Amino acid sequence: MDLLSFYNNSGLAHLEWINLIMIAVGVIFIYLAVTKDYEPLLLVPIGFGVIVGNIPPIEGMPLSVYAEGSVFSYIYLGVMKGIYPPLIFLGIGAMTDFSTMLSNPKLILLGAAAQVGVFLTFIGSLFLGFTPQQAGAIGIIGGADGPTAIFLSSMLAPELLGPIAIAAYSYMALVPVIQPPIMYLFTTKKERCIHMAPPRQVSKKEKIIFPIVAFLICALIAPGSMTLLGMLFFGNLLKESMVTERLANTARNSLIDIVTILLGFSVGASTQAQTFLTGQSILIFVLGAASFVVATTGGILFAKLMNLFLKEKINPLLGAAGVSAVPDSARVVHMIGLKEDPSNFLLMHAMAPNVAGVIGSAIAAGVLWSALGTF
Amino acid sequence: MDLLSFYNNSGLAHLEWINLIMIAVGVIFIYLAVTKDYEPLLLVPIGFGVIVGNIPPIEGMPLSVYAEGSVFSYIYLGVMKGIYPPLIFLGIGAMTDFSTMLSNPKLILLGAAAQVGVFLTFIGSLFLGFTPQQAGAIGIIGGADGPTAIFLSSMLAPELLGPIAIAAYSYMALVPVIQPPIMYLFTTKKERCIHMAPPRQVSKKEKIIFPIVAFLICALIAPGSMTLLGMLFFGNLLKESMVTERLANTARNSLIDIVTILLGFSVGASTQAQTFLTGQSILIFVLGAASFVVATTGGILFAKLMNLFLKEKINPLLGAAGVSAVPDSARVVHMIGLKEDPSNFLLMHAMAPNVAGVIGSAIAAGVLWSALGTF
Amino acid sequence: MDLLSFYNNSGLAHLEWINLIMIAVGVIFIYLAVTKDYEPLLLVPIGFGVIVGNIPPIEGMPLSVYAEGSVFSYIYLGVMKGIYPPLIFLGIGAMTDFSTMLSNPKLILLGAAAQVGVFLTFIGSLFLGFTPQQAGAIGIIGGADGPTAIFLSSMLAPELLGPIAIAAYSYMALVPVIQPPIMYLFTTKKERCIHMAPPRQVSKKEKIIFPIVAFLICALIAPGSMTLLGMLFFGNLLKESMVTERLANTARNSLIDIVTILLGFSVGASTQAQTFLTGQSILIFVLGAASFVVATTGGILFAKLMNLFLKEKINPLLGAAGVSAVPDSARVVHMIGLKEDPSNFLLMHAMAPNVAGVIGSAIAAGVLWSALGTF
Amino acid sequence: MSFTQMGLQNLNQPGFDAVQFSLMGMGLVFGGLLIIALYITLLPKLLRLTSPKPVSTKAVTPQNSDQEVEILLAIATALHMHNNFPDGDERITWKSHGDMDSPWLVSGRMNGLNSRKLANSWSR
Amino acid sequence: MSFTQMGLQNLNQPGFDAVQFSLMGMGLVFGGLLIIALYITLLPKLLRLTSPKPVSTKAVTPQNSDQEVEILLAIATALHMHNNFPDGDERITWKSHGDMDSPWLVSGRMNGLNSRKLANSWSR
Amino acid sequence: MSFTQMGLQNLNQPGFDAVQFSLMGMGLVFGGLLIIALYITLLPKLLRLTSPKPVSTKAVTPQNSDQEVEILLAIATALHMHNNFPDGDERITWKSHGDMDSPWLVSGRMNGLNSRKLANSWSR
Ligand code: NA
Ligand code: NA
Ligand code: NA
Repeated sequence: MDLLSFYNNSGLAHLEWINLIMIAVGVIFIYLAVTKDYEPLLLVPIGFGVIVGNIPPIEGMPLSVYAEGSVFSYIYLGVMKGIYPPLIFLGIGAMTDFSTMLSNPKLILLGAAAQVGVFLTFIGSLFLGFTPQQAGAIGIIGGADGPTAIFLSSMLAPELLGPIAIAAYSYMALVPVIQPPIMYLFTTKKERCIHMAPPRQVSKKEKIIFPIVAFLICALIAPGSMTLLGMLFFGNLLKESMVTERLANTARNSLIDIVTILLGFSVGASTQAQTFLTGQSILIFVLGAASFVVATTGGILFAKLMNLFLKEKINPLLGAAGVSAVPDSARVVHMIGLKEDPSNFLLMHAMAPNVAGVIGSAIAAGVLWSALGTF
Repeated sequence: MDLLSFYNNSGLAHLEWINLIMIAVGVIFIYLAVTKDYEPLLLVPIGFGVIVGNIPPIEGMPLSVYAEGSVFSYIYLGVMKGIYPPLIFLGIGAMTDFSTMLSNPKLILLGAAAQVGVFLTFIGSLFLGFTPQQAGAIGIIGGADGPTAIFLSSMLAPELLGPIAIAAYSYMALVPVIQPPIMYLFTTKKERCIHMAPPRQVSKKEKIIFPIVAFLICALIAPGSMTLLGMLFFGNLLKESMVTERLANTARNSLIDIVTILLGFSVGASTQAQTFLTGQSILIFVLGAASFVVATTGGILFAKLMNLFLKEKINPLLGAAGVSAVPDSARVVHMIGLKEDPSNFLLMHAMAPNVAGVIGSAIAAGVLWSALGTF
Repeated sequence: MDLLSFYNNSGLAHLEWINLIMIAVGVIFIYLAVTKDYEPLLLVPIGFGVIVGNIPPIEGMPLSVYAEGSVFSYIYLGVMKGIYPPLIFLGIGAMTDFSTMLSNPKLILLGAAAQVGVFLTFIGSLFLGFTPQQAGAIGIIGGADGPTAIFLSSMLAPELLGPIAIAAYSYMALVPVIQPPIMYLFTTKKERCIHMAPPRQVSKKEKIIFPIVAFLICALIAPGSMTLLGMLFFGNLLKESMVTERLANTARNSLIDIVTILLGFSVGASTQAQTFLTGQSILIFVLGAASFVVATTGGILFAKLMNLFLKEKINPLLGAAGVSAVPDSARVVHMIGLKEDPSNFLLMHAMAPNVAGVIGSAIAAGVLWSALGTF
Repeated sequence: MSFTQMGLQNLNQPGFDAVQFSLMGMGLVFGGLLIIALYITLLPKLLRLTSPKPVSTKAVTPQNSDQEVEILLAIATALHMHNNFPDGDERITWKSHGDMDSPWLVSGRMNGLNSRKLANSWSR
Repeated sequence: MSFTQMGLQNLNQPGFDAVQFSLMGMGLVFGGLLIIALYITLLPKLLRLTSPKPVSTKAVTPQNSDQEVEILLAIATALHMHNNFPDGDERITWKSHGDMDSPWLVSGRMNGLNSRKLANSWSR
Repeated sequence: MSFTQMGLQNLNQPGFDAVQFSLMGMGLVFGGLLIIALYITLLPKLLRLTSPKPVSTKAVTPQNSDQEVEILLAIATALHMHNNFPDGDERITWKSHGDMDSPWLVSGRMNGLNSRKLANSWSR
């Protein structure tokens, strides 16, 4: 119990330079959130979590998310058991308005096309030597949907949950950086200037029936998507039924906020440098970036393909919104359209492939899970 | 991994017609909630839960509420362990105003009389061959209080929790259909027109002291009611103490909403047709209906009995509000009174037997639990 | 199943006079909260919990917080596992403004000085024959911070959690009674009249960087404080970053309210007279009182010591706010200053040592935990 | 995972052809969303079929007069409560969010209550 | 459960007479609510006994003047803060719901603080 | 614990000197808060060094005109939506608390969106 033992018990004694790197990463996350407004609701909790997770814990004390009986490990349980993502989907459902999608169903297919990123990355990961389960979990990064990625990783490859979650959220935050060059590369100025007709008005009845029928379709095709999509459409029904407004309100405010805080923080805190900074993690980040690029390209090219057959042309920028990353990729589409032609308002139209992309990713996750989880 | 195995993994391959029946039931629940406004806060979550619970899960995958390790099973834990009902009672306590009851204590006895439904159904269930534990859980349906019914079932007869919960909530929703004919049958037009004197004003002090003393009385008589009534009166104290307004506010908003969402959804999702659609379940529904009828009748007749001795007559319609089903049965009483005589306002008076009925059911549940739980 | 067995199953049959004493204590807590406004957010839940916890439970039934499988035991888990205190710190962080502290860093040292109460009580408890772990947990009562006391007790001496928690919260509530005489004893009228210069304005940047750097400093020095301070500073970052306002809002409203309700109630309900009313508990209360007195004195005297070296004198009353007990001890300082000189506004200045005291107690808890937890 | 295992052979393991699986997976995603798109396209037409137009215009007048009566009843209730329950803060439902409790709010609820049509027939 | 077991014999199992039990249970429910009803009837009378009326009228004037002083102090504090803490958003308590932070809110709290009577006597 | 064990010997158990430990503990508490105090004292000076003043005045004008353009764009978007999306309640983000959805709110968000500067360079 002398000065030396105090020092040995302190964090300073065990701090390695790789921890410092991770702490710097956490600070950068927070910096990007604060100054660039990149997905702050995710980057701030994750960033601070990364800082906390890289303070060297004292041996034998329940401090880190991996230490049995620690408070952080109880919070992390919701990540490991896959409980947080469906609750976040409940809240997202309670705040999502599917009207634009309902008024222009063609745009849904763009949300399907962007999922090509998922399966190409799956194949790429297999090629690089990951197990099929790991490859599936890595592929879903291309779904551009944090909760879906966390959910599938926790089921298929919990050992990769940290890097996959961080990669998914990082790229979602970087959507305004990643997508524009691809969008300029694959579209002509004339295409970017295509205006979309204002959508028709959607009736109350359609909105109420939609979540029920859409759930039945998705769940019967891919029961593995039942957990995520069940909650998403349940939340949406709470919103659209009009008679459960107070439940929808709580789901999209307190409930999703509480879960977001706990999920972001504990995912961040799971990135201890000693286990996180590996060649595998770097590979996952590379694959994730590729996945985003492929997904964006897939969406855009599919829009151009559809235009070959359609009389009323689709602005191919909308294809980029098919990757999910709600609502950031829709915003990026809107801004690019606006810069090209200040009277071209794409935001609402982009929301259709955007939410369709969420559904598409969840179906893809369900397919991967049911095929690989029972392998 | 060919098309056939994909099909075999899909929900379509395993969907049976009894699942379709249950899905139709879920849709009807939602339809009644949306178009008739019958208890929408319960019927919408339960209805959507029923739909989700009847998608055939993939063998070996943690999907349903009964599959170990599934997200839905974690949500369902709060039902199985009896945790949600007391939390709902906390919120109800924080939104209940006991003033009318405090200003007219005679009406409390109507809330006691209606509990005769509980015990008669208990005897009926025993007669039909249910075990004493099962009979107790079925009897409490007559308490017309969803959380109480779920709580007692989870403690005494978890194997019947699904049908008991659905029966309790269904009949609570159908109170505006079930009660009026009975009310017309057992009352004369003259009785229905009896006006009640406006109640005296209740002092702040009485309101603060009430939850403490009422809890002590109930818990010392029937300690088994401690869990539910402890929370109910705790919530009420948070409300009435005036110094914990923010806690009361959270208890009756975010907290009760979150628990209502999770409870309703997971109770619904526990009704897989394969285990739910049995002769037992149908019997439970029949017994539950009988229980509601007996309880309503008991309340009304007891009011008429009291009138034999009272100078200031009670409107016997108020007896029907003694079954609980807060606040719907009080509303029904009010509407019947109003139709008979447009100047007869019974709503506030009906709240007294209504909340007394909640306390009465909880005491009954405590008595049944302590006698049968340690049998 | 006759009348006698009913009576034997009732609470009346098993009620002892020591239960009645505890029930009276619970009523007094509520009375103090309602009439004197002493920490009502804590005393009302704890008080009602004490009443509930002293209803004699039925043998063999899962009713009390100590009975396996009871609802109250599940709620109490958050106390036993130390989960609630960090969540409360998250909310406190999201509502604390560190500006005054940032604008007058000298005052931070007062928050350190008051922690002398912690270590003196630790030595006193050891002297009286408590084990080192128990002594550490008792000492932290002097930190005047309920969540910190509960957290450390749950880690070091769960067997004393009840009395320590009750002592900590009681004395926090009694701060307006305990502190003034000490403040008058150790200060002259002239000292009490010292005015403080208005603090400089703190920039947004400083406020955002502060929680990150302060966390790193504290956690590297005493990793044992990582759990509590990680959450405190995380909450503060959510507040100050400006881009996560909705998360901060939920953390400081619904989330902290829900946890406060559950923590207060279940801590109260853990005080069954049969195990609570012991000589040990009384000793803990005496030590706790001493600890508060020492801490207050320590803060005041250290302020006077600093004044020997400072040109711009500190009002030594501010030292009393160093004990934490946020924000009550700051309020007491303000009121004493105001009574002495109606133009002397100390409230904002007192918030600096007040929040520094919270950080100081958490560091002290971390030091005690890491030294004694791995003993 | 190790890089020594890198290679095309990973894509075709015994009993698992990754490329074929991916094509099928992609197909399912497309299929699911396509069916949803078709359903969305058809629904409005279906809804138009099931709800014949004339009904809505016919229903307007009686409902209106019905509503008027109910509004009058609701106002009466509200005034009654305002006069006889000076406390004014009885909660009779937990449907509203927030904590406003005025007689007028109660009136709103009464109205909603009436519109339930009160179990169809006994009431007259 | 099976229907072969249906019958009156179920109501009287060894050591458990269902009818007697039900009567007792019903009695307990009635008993509990009856005691509550009696207590409610008696409480107002009890409260009237313990708090003699004259006190309340007597207490009005001093409390009022007390309150006046406190309101003045609170306003003074509020103004002081408004002038010297341009940030204006210091939170000094967590009692309020919602996120309004104006000097006037602080003033309200100060007022509440004073009304705690500040530990009875030292402060005179 | 029992009182028979009371005594000074408890303070100096083998391998654990309570007084020395307490002094060190107290030192750590002081040390930690002292470092924080020092850091707080130094930070403003550091911040002043890293952000040279002239920049801020220079930056004002372009940003303003930038902002004007963005506000105009935002208003245009808002009007567009108001005219073409009669539903008016599309949610395009979940950043706001509360449930107000007017075209003007959307306009506010558009504005915020523009201020992200949209990935630096492709956009011109
Ligand atoms: Na996607
Ligand atoms: Na009842
Ligand atoms: Na302290």
